[in-house]
This record gives sequence, structure tokens and C-alpha cells, in this order.
Amino acid sequence: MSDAINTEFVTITVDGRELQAPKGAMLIEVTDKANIKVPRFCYHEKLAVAANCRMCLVEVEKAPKPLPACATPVMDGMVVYTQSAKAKEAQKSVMEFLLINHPLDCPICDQGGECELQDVAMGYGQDVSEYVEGKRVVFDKNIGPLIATELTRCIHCTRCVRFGREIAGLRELGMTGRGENALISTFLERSVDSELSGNVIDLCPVGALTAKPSRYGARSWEMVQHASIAPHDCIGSNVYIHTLRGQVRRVVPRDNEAVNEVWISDRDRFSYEGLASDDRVTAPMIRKDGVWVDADWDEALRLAASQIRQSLITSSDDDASDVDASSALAALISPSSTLEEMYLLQKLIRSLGSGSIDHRLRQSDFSDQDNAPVMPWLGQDIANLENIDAALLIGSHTRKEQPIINHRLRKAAVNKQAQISFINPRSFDANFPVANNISVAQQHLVHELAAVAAAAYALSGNPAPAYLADVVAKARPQPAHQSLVKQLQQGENSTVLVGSQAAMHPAYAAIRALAEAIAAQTGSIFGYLSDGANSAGAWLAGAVPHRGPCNTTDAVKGQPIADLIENAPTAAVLVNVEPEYDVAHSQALLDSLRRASAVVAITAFKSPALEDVASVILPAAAFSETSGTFVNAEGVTQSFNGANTPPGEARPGWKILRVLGNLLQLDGFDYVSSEQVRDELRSACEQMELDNSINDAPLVNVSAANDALMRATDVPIYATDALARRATSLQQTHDAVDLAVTLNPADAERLGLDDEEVTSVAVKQGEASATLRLILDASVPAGSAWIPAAVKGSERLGDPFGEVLIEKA
Amino acid sequence: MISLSSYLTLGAILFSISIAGIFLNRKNVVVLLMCIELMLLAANINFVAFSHFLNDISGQVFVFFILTVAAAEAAIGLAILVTLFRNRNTIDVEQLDAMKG
Amino acid sequence: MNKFTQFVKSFSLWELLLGMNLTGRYLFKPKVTIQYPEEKTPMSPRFRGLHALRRYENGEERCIACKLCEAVCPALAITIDSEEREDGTRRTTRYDIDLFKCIFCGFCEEACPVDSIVETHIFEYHFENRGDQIMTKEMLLEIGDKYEAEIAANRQADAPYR
Amino acid sequence: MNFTDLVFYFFSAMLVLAGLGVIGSRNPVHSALFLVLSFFSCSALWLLLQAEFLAIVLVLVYVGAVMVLFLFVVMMLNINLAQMRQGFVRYLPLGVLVALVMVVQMVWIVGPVGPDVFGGEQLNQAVQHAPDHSNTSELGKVLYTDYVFAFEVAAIILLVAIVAAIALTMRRREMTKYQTPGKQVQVRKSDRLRVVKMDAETSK
Amino acid sequence: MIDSIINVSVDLWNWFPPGWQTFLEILGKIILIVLPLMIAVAYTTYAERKIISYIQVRIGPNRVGPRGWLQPIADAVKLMFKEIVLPTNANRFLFLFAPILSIGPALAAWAVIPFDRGMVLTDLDAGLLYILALTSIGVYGVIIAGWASNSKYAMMGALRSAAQIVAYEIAMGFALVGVLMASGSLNIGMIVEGQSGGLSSWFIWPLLPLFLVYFISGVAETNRAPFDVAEGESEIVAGFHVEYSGMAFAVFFLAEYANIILIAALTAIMFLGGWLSPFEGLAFAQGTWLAETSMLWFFAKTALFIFCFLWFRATFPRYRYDQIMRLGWKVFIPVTIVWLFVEAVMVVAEIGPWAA
Repeated sequence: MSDAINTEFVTITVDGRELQAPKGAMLIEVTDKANIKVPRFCYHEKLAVAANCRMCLVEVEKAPKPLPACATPVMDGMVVYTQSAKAKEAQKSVMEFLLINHPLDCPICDQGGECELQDVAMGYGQDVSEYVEGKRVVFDKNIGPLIATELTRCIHCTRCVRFGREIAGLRELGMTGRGENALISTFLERSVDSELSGNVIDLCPVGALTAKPSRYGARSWEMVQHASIAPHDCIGSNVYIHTLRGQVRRVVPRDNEAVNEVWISDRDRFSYEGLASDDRVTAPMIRKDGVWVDADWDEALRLAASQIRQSLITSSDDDASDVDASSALAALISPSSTLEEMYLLQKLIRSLGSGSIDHRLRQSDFSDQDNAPVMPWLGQDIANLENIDAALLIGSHTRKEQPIINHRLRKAAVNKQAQISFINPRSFDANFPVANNISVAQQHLVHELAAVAAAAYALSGNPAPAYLADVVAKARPQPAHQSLVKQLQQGENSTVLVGSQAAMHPAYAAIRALAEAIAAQTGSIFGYLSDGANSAGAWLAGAVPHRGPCNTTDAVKGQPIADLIENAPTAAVLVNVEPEYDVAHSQALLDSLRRASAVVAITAFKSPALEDVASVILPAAAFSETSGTFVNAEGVTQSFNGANTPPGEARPGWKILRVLGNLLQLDGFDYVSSEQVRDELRSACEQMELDNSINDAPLVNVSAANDALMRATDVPIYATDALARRATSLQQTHDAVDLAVTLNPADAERLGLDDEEVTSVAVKQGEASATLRLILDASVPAGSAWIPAAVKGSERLGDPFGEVLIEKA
Repeated sequence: MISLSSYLTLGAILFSISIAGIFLNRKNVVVLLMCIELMLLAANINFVAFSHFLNDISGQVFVFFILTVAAAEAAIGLAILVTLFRNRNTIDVEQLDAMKG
Repeated sequence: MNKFTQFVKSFSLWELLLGMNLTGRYLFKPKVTIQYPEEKTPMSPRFRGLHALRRYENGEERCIACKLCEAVCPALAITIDSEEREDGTRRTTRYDIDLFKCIFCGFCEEACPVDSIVETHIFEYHFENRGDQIMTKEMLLEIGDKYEAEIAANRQADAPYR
Repeated sequence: MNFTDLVFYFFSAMLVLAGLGVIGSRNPVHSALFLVLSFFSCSALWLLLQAEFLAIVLVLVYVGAVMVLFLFVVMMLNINLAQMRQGFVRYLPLGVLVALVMVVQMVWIVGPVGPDVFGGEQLNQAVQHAPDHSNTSELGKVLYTDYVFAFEVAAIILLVAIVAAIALTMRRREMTKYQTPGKQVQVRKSDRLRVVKMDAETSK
Repeated sequence: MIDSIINVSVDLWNWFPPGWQTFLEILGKIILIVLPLMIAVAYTTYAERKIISYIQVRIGPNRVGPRGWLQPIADAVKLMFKEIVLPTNANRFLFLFAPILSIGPALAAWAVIPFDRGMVLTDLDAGLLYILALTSIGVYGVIIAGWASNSKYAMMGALRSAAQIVAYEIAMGFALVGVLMASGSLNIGMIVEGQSGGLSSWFIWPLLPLFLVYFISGVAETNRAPFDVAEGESEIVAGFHVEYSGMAFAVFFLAEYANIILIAALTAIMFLGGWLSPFEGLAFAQGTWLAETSMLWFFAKTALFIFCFLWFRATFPRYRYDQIMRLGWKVFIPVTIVWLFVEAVMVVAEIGPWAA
């Protein structure tokens, strides 16, 4: 329909109004656009037409019977009556049929009040049913921890079935039986595991599919709706937070065609459960003689300020002016913090003379940070992804990491037959046809990419630049690489995206240089799929050690997180960081922090590791409780307001930083609203241009591949941040991975672990060791031992990448 | 036994007090009016005292007339005062110097 | 003539005397006062007094936490929290009525789909401390249990008119 | 000192103190109340002088009417007290001086000098009336015979005063709507309502 | 035994010097008047509640004591134990002095009220004037209370009340001039005696308009319904005593009811012949107690007028303020003046009671 040029228009008459409609459009699309109300259940604009509820019957002149508006294409000169006696009679009859088996349990139905059936029944239903026989009863299925079923209420609209088929790409739900015996079911009684599965709750026009975590907790009419932005991925899905008496009761999508259309991921939908976690810090805490005690704000803030001050004075023995502030004071902030928090934190740290601030917690390779773009940017609009012809995703488990991006890619793959390829350290499942799904052990990932780059240079005929020349020359492209490059080159609209697993990679600089080269040589758009909700914002805000806000290079510079691990700072400020899970080298960082004399943690959640290292814990508001701004991967700035008040004494992070700035007697911390902070930054950033191209980079050197078993890691979908990790329902899903080691069967055989009886193995990584469950899976390439990060227990192990020894437990 | 001179002395003191009052409260017309009443009262005391000691009732007749006239005077005085206050919003004597009403 | 009669009437205070005649006669009328604690007025089955939550005969509480009463309450006197009980049924975890806010309009019992919240005939009650005016679920159920027979009888009596 | 002397000195003292209160108090309302007190004291003194009628009339007329009027005016006019007190201290020495001089002069006359002039012995031979003596009727007899003309003049003065006071303060407020209850009561249906007979509308 | 007690008492009495004896005698008489008066006041409040409730087809207070007889005592005890709240910036002395100023004249006026022939505390020559003077002082209690409360409502109430009392006092005075003309004396005992000779000799008949004016003015003067705009609850809360509580309020309350009783008693004295019997000179009553002059007649007549006060309150709605002033100035004063002329003519022409 967007191809307006080719569209022929026809004229139809609906209820006496002349309407222009593109030829071939369905009648209901035309009436919807003209704001003519036609009742419907099975029709949904994002789903295929099924025409099985018959609720949208309208009278069409010259048609012998009323026709379903959702399945009737418009024709020139068509005359339609939606409100005629015949149409109404038809609709009423359909309504009566639908209500025959629908139970009258609205009072206990969570859909009550926002139920399409209820609404339509008010208009078209009758007071008393003529049907006196017993109603049909369908036993409920347990389809997982997220979705509650009440299948007796089902009116067989099959929206959920079509959603599974068309959107989620998994045929999870289906309808079996006919007539009265028809029922919605999962195939083989398994649960619904799509990362978008929650959307069927919104789709279901009745209360047959409802949200399990919020089940029976609140009625739709009593909740207050607050527009907000989801805090888990770089998409910035628009959501509504529904609160009841100051408690977040559920999260539902907010339509935004440019970003998330009408969908949100389950992570965005259900992570709110973590807000009520027992781990929430509700009062400022200070450590007194090694024991944590609750304090009041004044005391805690003063202590924090004095500790920060102290670190700048005593770190050098004799002369305070010689103190290297950057090595004395460091700050880490979660990439899911708001723009305001990041900006204020870097302002605070830089005002004190230190430049050591970082948000790239999971990154290990900072060698090319000076060549990095302004911010990790998608290079294009999110909506553009559904129009691409070819794509290469490097180190990205897109489906689980960025479900909405994945949905866009799926649309391209399914609707436009786009050639989408992956180069991943593991062969991940995709819910669409993948052109080349290349998986290599992570220690071979750079070689693989070099081969692709070599193919690209070969295809374009350009010489490789100096920093790549050596690598490209050594690479031996395979036919798969050549076809991949060809697809990219032939696609009019192609893209190369670097995902967060690449960002975690120890040779990220090389990956980035090669990926950019591939994109440049094939005429593709180069982009990043970044970690966290606000990585882009963090770069803008200057929450990086080598650049100030808005890409300024004259700001105080400091050490990236990797250096901090080696050179322990005297004092550290952690904002929304759980050091044991959110950081790549968590063990090392914790050691480093233990050596620091003061660690001020501004956080919503406390954890044993944090309590171990911190000296002051200041309770911050979680995402729904603070106002703020996220910048998503396409560079769109989205501000939101707090939906509810933080629990206990907790305060929005920007306010804590603001007061801390005041207490440290720093200038320019007199903000009265988060908008003021944002506007200050925004006005500074007006002159910025986004460009992902790399013109120069450190020499890319590829060391010879190590044949040892190397650990490979991803952050599972429901372990990305503190909030998601505490969302109880999400943690019960299949996607919530517990700590285990996954090996390729070949490796297992080599190590003698292919025995059925071996269920757990001893894993040794450097100093650390643990006994883990063993899983054999061919999707893990040989040479890799796949151990997830950020899940419970993973903090006992070392770096995400490194040599591991696995033996029988 | 109280003599006539006692009453006359009392009258004299009261009269002097009211004179002093007129001197002191030069701004407040209401108090001025009250001082005049007080002055008349002092005179009346003399009249009544003389009437009593001279055994002549006509002294009391005078007092009667003085009371009548004083009441009339008070009524008109206050009426003027109210009118003035309405027009000028003050009863300060010194500000009531405009010829125009 | 009219003016003359009016003049005479007003000077003879005729209208006033008429009024006094009227009130004077009422002085001797039988008195209608009810001696409250000893005597009470008859009560309709629809009388709306203190609230109660009812149970089914098997002891299961009727309330299903549909919150229709909360929604219909014009005084915002009802506060309900609900969640799924272990057996999977929908139940309240909290059912508070603030009697200071309540205006005893009876909308809650009209709205109740399961006849759970009802207004009883109890109208003599008092509070001795701040906060006592909040009737909790337990208190309401207790009242319901205690007066179930009376409540049921009143429902029965009013049933034909519903 | 006998009982009557005690009464005299008590009420004299009260009178003088009240007089001082009238001229000295900060608030005109207090002044007026002190004036009331001085009238009361004076009335008591007049009773000692067997002028019962005048004593009661003094209370009736002055306390009951004139001073109420004064209080009324003082309370109604929202007077700026501070402004009214300006100059009090400045005039204080002069006022006190003048008053003292006058007191000395007059007391000198009535005290040491007076009795010689007036014939003191005779003056202090006041007639004590019998208990059934009616001061009222005595006064009435003189008033309606010898002084009837003056009495009529006084009545006219009072009348003129009433008329003048009303004329001065009366103001008809504009835009005020009055209702006359008598007329309202007398209204009949026929005064207000006219029933117009009209043919029923017919369609053509 | 009894003799000895009497003897001791007589000795004790004689022990006092004569001046003291007079003083004590008068004090005893005052107590004899004031105490029953206070009780009467208390029970007037009870009567008011009872009668008004009966007219409103209610029962009225009936809980304290048998039939509620102890209700006034309960009220008094309650009021005594209540705190007297002093408003901020109130004039402390005047605020507390006002109730006294209010009840003082109401009680002092009883000094010249004769209960029976010769039964009077002071047979004052100018008794009528004395009463007029004292009733006119009563307004000070109101006006000072209103001013000292430092409250707008109280001030408004006080001004209304003062204006109303002053206005109606003139009509009242004129009405009493009629009585004065009829009796030819300012002495209250003489006024009553002037009405002797049976029902027909009472001043109510020749002075009927003045009687009505006097009684209605009396109602207005006491700020009673329907002339109670001074405490008009709907506009100025409670008028001048808005800020009063506890005993200070109770004193105002007492003063109001003492004034009611006073006006009722005066009306009985001036127009219904005080203690004189209505059956005097009637053949059937001749020689029985019915024809005797008696204190009881006086009380009965007073009670009748008190009842009228309550009856008015139960019957009439409140006047508007401007209507009250109109009635006082434009109706009552002309009516009394006209009737004084008529009376003067009757005196000159020797008609009615002035015959011969």
C-alpha cells in the first residue's frame, strides 16, 4: 500500500459517503480509515485476514447476503451499508452465536473492562440469550508462565494462531477440531516460548489469553496509564505502564509505527515484576564498622560526598595537587541508565577532575575507541529494516537480544525474501529463512570475518586500507563468503549490523573494522545493535572516558573500564551497576573495587556482591519511577515521565547526582527537573552528525587461532539487566537460562564427556572453578564451551572469553 | 458632709481634663466630640450642685436643656462625621481643610 | 376597599394571629417522637446500614474481587486488592470500606454480581479510635457470618421487586 | 467620714479617672467606654445631690442613646489608629500645662475665695428633702410652667437635629432593588397572567 | 430548742450595727429576688424547648431527670465545665466584661418590680425611668461583646443588635409614656394601683395599640425570634456571641432569658394590672381568693407573656434586617405618637378611664 504511485483508486459509497479506496483493499480497511465503525473480532490490521468470526458483516448492494467487511475487496461503485437493518440483523445474529458458548464470567475475567467482546456485546448483544442448553467447557492449557488461558472464553477468532504463524514465526498455537469441538491449543502441549508471546494477550479480543503475572491483580479501569519507554534494549519500545495505587501492575505496548509498531517483547512487558523485588533498596545504607545500617539521606549523601572528596586528597602521599584524579576516582554506569543520569554522572566526575567514567561494562577491547563513531548507531531507521534486501549480522543473537529488530528483519525475510545472514559464535535459531548462518567458535570469528572482508574486497576490486591489508591478504574466502558478499552487494538496500556479542568479543576492534569494510565494499549500511537501552545516549552524554558530552574531545580523559580493573581507583561511583553480572570481567572488577577505599553505589537493587564492595548505597528509582530520556539505536531521543513513586526513600538517580554535586560544591548542579538536564545536553549536541564509517583504525592483527577449548558467552535474554534478572515470571520461562556449559558433541567426545551419565562437569577458568551442568548441543561450534554470563553463579567464573578446562566432575 | 466647693472643684477638674483632651487629641474628631460632652458634663455638675445647695430647681431645668441640646449636637456632629468619613475616608481634623465638600 | 381591608388586617395583626392559631393548635396534637433506644421505627428490607460480606453455604466467600463495587462507589470508599488464590480462583486479599467516606447509597450491593457485599440493618455502631472506621475484609465477613440469616431473609423479602 | 462622703469620693475619683481615660486612651472605642463610665459616676453623684430625675435621664439619654451612637460610629468607621495618635506626645506638655493652670485658678476661686464671694455658710446649708419628695414632679412643675417656652424650643431643636442627622447621612443607593412584601402578597393572578386564546394549528 | 435557735439568731442580728443591718436586709432581699429569678431563667429555657417541641409535634428534652426536669441543671453544669476560649487579639478585659454588662441591667431592673402590693425592693419614685435607663444599658453588653471578639460576624451581630435595640427602645419609651399618661405616675406601684377596679380597668383596653407596640418592641429588644437577626445563624453564625463559649456564653444566655422574663413582667404590670386579680369586682368571685390581689396573679400574667414569647418563636420566620428597622421606625413610632395624641384627647375630654 505504501507504493502510492502504482495504486489505482476506486470509489465506493459507504453509508451514503463517497470514499476513495486503493483497489484491492479490504472494505474494513477503508471504513477504518474513514472512521466508520464496523464491529470485528478476528480482523487485525497486522494479521492476515481470516474472516472466521463474521462479526463484520455489512450489507453490500447487489450481494445476496451480507458480506464480511474484512474479506471483501473494494470494487468500483460498490455501495455498502454498515448500519442498515440487514447488516445490523446479521451482526446481532453473529453476536448471539458468539455468546452461546461464551461464559458470563466477566466479573472474574481480567479482560473485563477492556474486552472487545464486552464492548461489542453492549452494542449488538441481546439481554437474554435464547440458548438454554449447557455451555461448552474447554479445559485450560498451561502454556507457560506468562500467559494464562481460559479457553472456555475463546471465540475462535484465531488471532493468536495467526500471530504465531505470521509474527512470532513459530507455530506455537493452533486450532484443532471443528465446530463445537474447535479449540485453541499448543502443539504437543508445550509452552509458548516466543520472545514476543505476550502480544497475544493484547491480540485476544476476549479474556481467553491473559497475562499470568498480573493475573487477577487489577481491573483495567482502575489502573492509571503512563506513557513510557522500555528500558531493556536499544529499540526503545514505546510502552504504557499501568499503575494501580502507585504500583506497576502491567506494561502494554504503545503504538509507534516507527519503532515497535504495536508489539513489545516479553522482556519489556513482564520485567516490571522486578520492581517489587525484595532486593530493592528502600533507604540509604551506609557501612558502619563493616555492618550495613540504614541511614537518612542527609547522612548518607554527606558521607558519600566526603568519601569522594577524600579520594582526591589522600591518594597521593604528600601533595594533593599531584593527585591523578582519573586514577583516583572512577565511575561506572549501566548502559540502561537514563541520559540525565549519565550526563550528570560524567559532569560530576569530570568536575572533580577525573575522566574515568564508562558505561561499556561488557566490552573488553577498547583499542579503537578513538575511532569509534559518535554513538553506536543503527545507521538507519528501525523501520528501514523491514525493507532491506540483504543483511549481515555479526555477533548478534538478534532474536533474543533485540526482538523487535528481529521482527523487522523477519518481515523483510518473509515478505521481501531478503537474504539475511549471520556470522555468530554459535548457530542461533532464527524464526525466518536465513541465507547464510555461519557459526564459528569465537576465537575464529575474526578469521571468518576477514575471509568475508577479503571476498568483499575481491568483489569490489578496491585495495584494502593499510590497517586491514595484512589480515585481508592472509584470509582465504570460501564460496559461502563470496555468495554472502554478493547478496549484500546486489541488494539495493542492504545492511551490515554488529551485535552485542561482537561488542563483548576480545577483538572487538578488529571485528568492527572488518565489518565496516564489508559494508563499505558492498554498499551496505553499517550499523550497531548496542547493549542496553541507552548506549547511544551514553556516548552522547559523555559517559565514556575518552570523550566529553556530544563527542567533544577536549573533555577530561580517563581510563576505560578495562584499565580500572588493573589500576584500582581510590573511590568509585557505581550507578545502576550490579558488578557481579553487568560487567564482563566481573571477578577482576570486584577485586579492584574491594581494594578501593570507598565505593558509592547508586542503585535500585542491592546484591551480596555490591554489599560486599560498596561503602554507601544510595537507593535510586527504577525505570518506571524516574523521569528521563533514552536514545535508541536509530538515534531517536525519547523522554518519559515517572509512572509511580519509588519505594521507600528511593529517589530518582538524577536527583541523587544533582544533590551529590551540590554537596561537593560543584558549579552547575542546580537543576530542578530532568528536562532541564536533557535540554542542556540537547542544546550542546545540536551540531552533531552521525557517521558510522571508519577511515582509520589501529592495525588489525589476527593472532593464530588457539586450539584450546575457549569459553564463549552470551547474555541470555532475561539476564540482561538487574530488573529483568529479578522478574520472577520471566525467570520461569524456557529462555531464562541457568548456568550450564554447552559443548559441541565432538568436543565432548574428545574430552570423554559424551557419556549419557555425565550430567555435570568441573569447569576451570584461570583461578576460578565451578561444577556446572553439561549440555551437548551441535549449535555450539567445536572449540567453544558455551557458558552464559549474567546468570546466577556466573560471577564465580572469570572473564567471558578465555581458556577453560573441562573435566569430569 | 460634702460641701458645694467639693462639687465645684470636681467640676473644675473635669473641665480642665476635657480642655486638655481637646489639646491632646487634635486629630480625632470623635474624641473631640467626646471631650465636648465631657465639658458639658462638668458644667452640668456645677448646675446640679448649685441647684441642690441653693435649693432652687431651675438649675436642674438648665441641666435638662443642656442635655437636650448636647444630645442634638452629638447627633448632628456624628452625622457630619459619618458624611465626612464617607467622602474623605479620614476623620483627621487637619486634613478636613478643603472648602469643597 | 381592598386597600382598606388590607390596612385593617395588617393593623389588627390578622395574619400573625392566623399563624399563631395554627401553631397553637399543633401544641395539642399527639406527638410523633420515637423514643429511640427503646422504640425503633420499622425497617424496610432494603434498609442500607453497615456493610457485610457474605459467604456461600459451603463457607466459601462469595466475593470474587471483580471490583465492580469499587468502581461504582461514588464516594471512593471501597479499596480492594486481589490476586490469584492457590486454588486458582480469583479472590480479594484486602477489602476495605472506609465508613467515613461511605454514603450508604447501596450502589455496591446493586453492582455485586454475586450478592457478596450487602448492607445490613445494623445502624448502631461507633468507633473509639482513629482508623477504626476502616472495615476490613475479616470484619465484614464476620458481620456477614453473624447476620447471614437476617440478610438472607431480607434478600428474600425484597426479591420480588428486583 | 460617713457613708455619703465615701460614696462622693469614690464616684468623684471614678469620674476623674474616667475623664482621664477618655482623653488618654489609644483607642476611640475605649474612650467612648470611659465616657460611659464617667456618665455613670456623674449620675451617681447627682443622685447624692437628690436630682434623681436628671441622674436617670443622664443614663437614659447619654448612656442609652448618645454613647451608643458614638460607639456605633467609632466601630463602623475603620479608623487608622496610629495616624490618629500622631501629635499626642507633642501636645502633651502644653495640654497638661493649660489644664493645670485652669485647675489651679478655678480651685482657687471655689476653694479659698469662693465661699466669701458666694456666701459660703448659706451654700452649705443644703435642704435635705423628705423621702416622699418627688424630684420628678418638682421639675415637671417648673418645666411646664415657667420654662414651657424653652421646653418647646428644646423639643424643636431635637426635632431639627433628628431631621438634620437623617438628611446628612441618608443616601439612596443606586441600583438597589427593593421589594415591597405588602405588594407581593397582594398580587393576584389576574394582575400578571393573561390567557390568550389561539386556534389550534392545523395543517393545510 | 427551737426557741433557743431563734433567740441566738435574734441576738446575732442585734449584734450588727444598724447600718449593717440595713445592708444585710437589702442583700437578703436581693438574694430572695435573684435566686428564684435564676431558677426561673433556667426553667424558661426548659419551657422554651418543651413548648417549641410540642408545637413542632415533638416531645423535647425528656432524658435528664423525670420528664427532663433536670435538663437545665445538666446544661448549666455542662456549660460551667466548658473552657472559655479567648479569641486571638480579642480585647481580654472587655471580652470577659461584656457578659457581666449584659446580665447586670437585666437583674438590676428587678429592683423596682413589685411582686405584690408593697413587695418591692426599692419603691423608686421614677421607677419607670429607672427601668428604661437600665434596659437601654443592656445594649452595651452586646455591643462590647461584638467589638471585643475581634470577629467580623460578632461585629456585624453587635451592630445589628445595637441598632435594633436603640430603634425599638424609642417605641417602647413612647408606649410607656402612654402608660404614664394613663396612670399619672412614674412610680410602678402607683401604675399598678391605677389599674385597680377589675378587668375592665386595666390599661390594656384604652392602650391596646400601645400594648401591642410595647410587647412586640419587647420581643425585638430582647433579640428574640422573629427579630433575632442579631444572631442570625444562617448569615452571621451566632451574632455577637459567636466567639463565646462555656460560662461566658451561659451568662449571655441567662441575660437573654432574664430580659424575657423582665419584659413579660413589665408588660403584665403596665397593661394587665400586675398583681391585681382579673375577677376583682365580679359578683361570683366576691370574697373568694379569686378576687384577692396576689403575687400569683402577677406570676400567672408574666407566665402568659413568656409563653407568648415562645409561641412567637415557634410561629414566625425571621424578619429581614431592613424590615425590622422599617417596622421600628416607620410603623411603631408613628403608631405610638398617634395613639398618644388620641390618649391626650381622651384625657382632655375625660373619656374612658379618665372620666371624672
